[in-house]
Amino acid sequence: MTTLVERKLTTQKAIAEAIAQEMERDDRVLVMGEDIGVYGGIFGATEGLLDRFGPDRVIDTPISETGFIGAAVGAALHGLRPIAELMFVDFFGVCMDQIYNHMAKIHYFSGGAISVPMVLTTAVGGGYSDAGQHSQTLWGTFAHLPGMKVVIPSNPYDAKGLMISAIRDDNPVLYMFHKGVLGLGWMTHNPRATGSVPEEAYTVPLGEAAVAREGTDVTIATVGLSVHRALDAADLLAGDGISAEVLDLRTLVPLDKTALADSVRKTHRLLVVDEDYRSFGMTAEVAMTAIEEAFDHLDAAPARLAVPDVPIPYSRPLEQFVLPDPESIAASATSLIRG
Amino acid sequence: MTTLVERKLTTQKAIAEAIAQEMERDDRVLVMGEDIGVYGGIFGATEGLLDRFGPDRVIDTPISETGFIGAAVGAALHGLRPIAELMFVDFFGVCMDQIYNHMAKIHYFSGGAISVPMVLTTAVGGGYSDAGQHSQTLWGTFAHLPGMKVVIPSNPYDAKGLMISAIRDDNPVLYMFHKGVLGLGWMTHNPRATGSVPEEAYTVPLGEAAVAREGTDVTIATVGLSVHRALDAADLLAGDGISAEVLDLRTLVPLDKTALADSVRKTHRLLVVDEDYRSFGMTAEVAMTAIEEAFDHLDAAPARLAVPDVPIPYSRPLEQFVLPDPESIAASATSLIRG
Amino acid sequence: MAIPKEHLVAMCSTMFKIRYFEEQIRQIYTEGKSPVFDIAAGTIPGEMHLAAGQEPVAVGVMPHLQPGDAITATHRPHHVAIAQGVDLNEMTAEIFGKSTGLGKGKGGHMHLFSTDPSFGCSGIIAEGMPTACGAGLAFKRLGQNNVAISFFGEGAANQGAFHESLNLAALWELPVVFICEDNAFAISVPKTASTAIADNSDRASAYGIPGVLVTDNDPVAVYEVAGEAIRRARAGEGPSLIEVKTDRLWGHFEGDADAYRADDFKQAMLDRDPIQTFPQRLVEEGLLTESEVERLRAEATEQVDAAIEFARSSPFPEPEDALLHVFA
Amino acid sequence: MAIPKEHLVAMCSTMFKIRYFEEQIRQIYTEGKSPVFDIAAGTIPGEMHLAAGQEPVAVGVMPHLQPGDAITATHRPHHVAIAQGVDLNEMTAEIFGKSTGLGKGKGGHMHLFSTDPSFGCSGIIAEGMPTACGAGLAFKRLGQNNVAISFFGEGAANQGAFHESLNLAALWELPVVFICEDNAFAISVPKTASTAIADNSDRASAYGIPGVLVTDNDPVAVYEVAGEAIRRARAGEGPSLIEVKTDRLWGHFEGDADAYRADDFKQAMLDRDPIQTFPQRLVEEGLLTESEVERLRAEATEQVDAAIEFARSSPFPEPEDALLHVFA
Ligand SMILES: Cc1ncc(C[n+]2csc(CCOP(=O)(O)OP(=O)(O)O)c2C)c(N)n1
Ligand SMILES: Cc1ncc(C[n+]2csc(CCOP(=O)(O)OP(=O)(O)O)c2C)c(N)n1
Ligand SMILES: [Mg+2]
Ligand SMILES: [Mg+2]
Repeated sequence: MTTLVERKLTTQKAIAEAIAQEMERDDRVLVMGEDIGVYGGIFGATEGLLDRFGPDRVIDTPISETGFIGAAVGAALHGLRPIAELMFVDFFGVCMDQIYNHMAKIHYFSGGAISVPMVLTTAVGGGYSDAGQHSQTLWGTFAHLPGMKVVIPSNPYDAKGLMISAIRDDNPVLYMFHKGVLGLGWMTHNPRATGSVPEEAYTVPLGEAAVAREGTDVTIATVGLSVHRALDAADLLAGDGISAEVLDLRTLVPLDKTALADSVRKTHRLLVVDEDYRSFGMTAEVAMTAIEEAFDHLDAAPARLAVPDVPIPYSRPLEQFVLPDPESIAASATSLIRG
Repeated sequence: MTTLVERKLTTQKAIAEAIAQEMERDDRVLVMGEDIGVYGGIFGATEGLLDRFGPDRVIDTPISETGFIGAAVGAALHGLRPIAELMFVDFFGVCMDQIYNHMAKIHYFSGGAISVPMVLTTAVGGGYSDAGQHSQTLWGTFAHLPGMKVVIPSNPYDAKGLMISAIRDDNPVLYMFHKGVLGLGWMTHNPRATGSVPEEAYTVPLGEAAVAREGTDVTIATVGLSVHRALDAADLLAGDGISAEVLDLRTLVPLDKTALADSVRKTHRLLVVDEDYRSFGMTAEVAMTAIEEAFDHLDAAPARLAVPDVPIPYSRPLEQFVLPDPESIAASATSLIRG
Repeated sequence: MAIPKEHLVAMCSTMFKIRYFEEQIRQIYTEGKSPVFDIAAGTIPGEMHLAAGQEPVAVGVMPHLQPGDAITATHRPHHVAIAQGVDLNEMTAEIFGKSTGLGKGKGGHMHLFSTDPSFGCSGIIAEGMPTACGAGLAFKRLGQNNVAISFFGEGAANQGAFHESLNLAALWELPVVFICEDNAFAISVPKTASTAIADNSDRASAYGIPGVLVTDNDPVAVYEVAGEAIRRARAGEGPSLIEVKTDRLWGHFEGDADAYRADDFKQAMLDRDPIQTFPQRLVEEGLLTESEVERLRAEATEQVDAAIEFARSSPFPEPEDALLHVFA
Repeated sequence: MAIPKEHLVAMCSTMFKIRYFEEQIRQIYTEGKSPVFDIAAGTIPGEMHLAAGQEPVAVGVMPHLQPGDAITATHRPHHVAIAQGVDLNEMTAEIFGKSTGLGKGKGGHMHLFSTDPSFGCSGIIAEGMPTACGAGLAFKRLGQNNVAISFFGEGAANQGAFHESLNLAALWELPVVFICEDNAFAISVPKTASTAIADNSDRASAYGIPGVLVTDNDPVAVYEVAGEAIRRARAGEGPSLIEVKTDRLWGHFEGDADAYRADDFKQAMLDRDPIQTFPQRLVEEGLLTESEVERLRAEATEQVDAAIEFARSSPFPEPEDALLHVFA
């Protein structure tokens, strides 16, 4: 029991603080994107930065994602360490070439001679009726393509530590924050979006999963807001006598195979939960990884629960139907255990 | 034993013939893309069409993929049935928004009221030292995103029948031809790229896999040029006393789960081979599908062989190292069976 | 003013309809979102981009349209859809997420699609422009005497799709009219911070097509310029680019604190609000009486109220219907 | 002509080096590809885009460069890389896929990257332009008195990235010079079938920056125009757009039958080949003697031969090295 008064921050403020501290520490860090200046980022990831660092380092851009993300790549090649924000990941289609053919590949093309130290931040996820072009997660799409790390924080502490790691990393890092974990005042209230965050800078390593809740009967592996859903599901399951372990993968690239295998060796059962589209995405990859790493320890085939292969629909009942929720996670886990 | 002299075509000519026959049959079909007119398509998919149908229906475009693929979408919404060619799939990053947020989603957004009958053709694959921006397959990327069918022919007969099905389909269809199966005079000679093709129009349904070679000990599931590699591997394996079944999935969306399960129920072992990047792609999806559909029939965990998660390198020894080949397929199959 | 009176009346009445519609949506949007604002909650959840103030751009184009003409619009689509005559009941029901909506509740307010009239919009900036080119291509190929109109914001004019679409339309001499709604802001980013030149109409010269600037947020000014552009397009003379200086009276989306626009900027917009000035002018010029204006306003109100009632009383789709309509 | 003699000599000698390099690559490319042409076979496999005829565009820029300046080029990059002084041995070795190459054999001829001098290229049309803006941004931010030069083809000028990059550079007054190599064709598609206006330099007005057309495929003409643009950029006066009418003497890539260009078009190019006319002119103007020209040619030959020897004798990378360098 600690008597210290711990400082609580929302995930959004933790992200903004991480960026601010790194900008303070390293003059080469700058931020660019749409509405990241006066507005502070549509999701607040750059709140307060303009006032503090001025328009030379906090640069509002035209709606030219290919232009400014490519400019971030070029700036990274020439001595800066840019952070570029793609407002919603759903917009990747207008600028993917710079992301996957340039940002992610130049280091390789150069035989390791040149690095591209930059962070691409982007908001992901649905659940608030923003429809099919503003509600996707798409991390499976990025994790499939080589050369960029893929980071997905689920809570304030990790958000800060992962952001600092991302900025200090010499590789391109895609930092995907789920709108539902940010603790924004205008989104559905989420108590897990606020938590203790040390004031000083610290890092959370890229490539290490975290056990968000220990359990013995089944591993629920997931990322982002679905970590919260899984925690709620674990509560439901506990009431039903099932002890679920929740594994927050935190980064998809690198994927922490060891932590996954360790958990599965303990629980012997794996449910992979995803807010991305089901097919050709995260669920199959994580499940197959567990099979490859710990086949003999599995008592049942891994199960998966994800958005079915449909665009995210607008209307609330439709959208809620396609998203994973605590009840559907608990039901999947139960049927995985009880058949 | 047939005494008929069968007409032999290369895959490339079979594709061009399919398009020509459909253009003949249906005035609403037109083709647009870079170098698809006078040049006949860099990979010959539109050979002869300009002479036959004229520049109003065979339209060379500027290098404006967002512009002309979007125009194809708009034309499909207004009574035409366009075929647009994205010269190499590697270029998807400059136009993905039109593909995945518009072409693939408008039908859904309209609640089924509006359809987008178009075909997007594109060349995929490596093996000839065209390096990291001209050698990818990326089908996993497209199959992950809902709303478009994904077709990958491996031989001339299928190429024609699948193309005709694609053109007649009322949905957007992505038709990905591997350069190595086309039978082009300037590519490495591939005897399987030439085969019997009926002159008259016929269809091969979208969503049905084909058993390219029957076997009893292991199923090798794959697509495109890797079907040929798998057939060669099956020869090697036969010499070693292993009977491999080669399953040509032919379309990834829809995925023929029944054929996959049927094959696995027979062979009890599955190796998924892919020329796309390994992680978060086809191999895990197909393997997990088999697990979901036929877990009790599997004698071992499915295995996968794919391009490791690196950009396609230029230099021959490097590229050959990352691509699957008959030897590595045979080795994977052998170790799957013999441990 | 050589504009037929019925066009002036139609423009005025449509402006009333749009404004009242936007006001109602604005109001209804707050239902279920207090005391705590939650974007996911209420009768209308999600993002909501309203076009109050931008009516002149939409209604000035409308009288020139003919059956079969196509329109593509943006994330801020209501004014254009209403002006074109998209079914108001179905459109409203879509915004309410109901099964009777244009998209059976799947699309929502940024994804309104209609075949008759042909209307579509997109939540991705500038990405409606290429599809307008495609509509134009289809009209040309099929010998239909139709035009496609592409609406987009001044923020969209710095997106690659703008350039590709303008070039394609000019090159192929497509019957397309590009209309830039310049409300001086893309969310919080002023045009001066996004656009290297003052007027996007000047960009027409990069494509060898006419570029016209409409400096007044005035239906009549838009009517005249759009009329000529549409005439050209229909006559096979190719595309045009029009930029209209207009006003977004409210925030970018509902819930936007709009702190990035100065108070005097906002006051100036209110002072010149076309929903006041345009009917006033028609009355002053003797084209309408005060009571005729009131009747138009009442009719507009009635239609919108009926549409909202339709939407409210319509059922939600069944949850499992989410799985339908991925493929035809 | 107020051009310092050493610049003229350097331009001439670099042209020799480029042309001889491209000729040698062209020759070596056929090694192992006969009697049957197989793109995957031989000493140099894969696509090969050579720039014979386009030397003036590259060499005219070069004398104005200073240490630290950055260049981005295209799928057709050799002439530019050589003019900038990218290490010829390492560049050649990369084209041969050797472990001593710029990218240790990973990149190949469309992916040549060098830090000193700062050179990069891309196989994706127009996508080198945004990175040039980024280099300019870094120079500005870091207070370096450097410029970034972005080369691209006339075909690239219809790609969205062109528009976004020009606007960004103009808006932020970046030290970037955009140089369009107009060889009138994008593979088989003539400029008239891709571009709605005749000269891309006219598109500069869409961004409020200088646009200059160089109508002669002449190093001196390029030198003068590029000099002014680079001066402006270095002085903080912002970007410029230059279009140079140049000639691609050979096919789009090696193996291209080039049937889409008329014989007289091709003959006319050969007749005005700058590799003949430029040295001739220097001799005629008394700036160089015939024997000096020959010495330059010989030196160029020697350097290229040495680079090719270096490449030939270098080892291939180990197959497993494919797994290295995905991440730093
Ligand atoms: C490609 C893309 N980038 C960014 C956004 C986010 N976004 C939505 S509306 C908007 C501003 C658009 O400004 P403008 O085009 O002027 O239209 P207005 O909102 O003023 O009507 C932005 C940046 C988007 N939807 N699509
Ligand atoms: C985005 C994209 N689209 C298409 C291509 C295929 N492609 C390679 S070179 C080329 C023609 C380029 O023409 P231009 O820009 O004029 O350069 P040039 O080859 O004449 O030097 C095309 C279409 C590509 N590499 N990238
Ligand atoms: Mg605007
Ligand atoms: Mg060219």
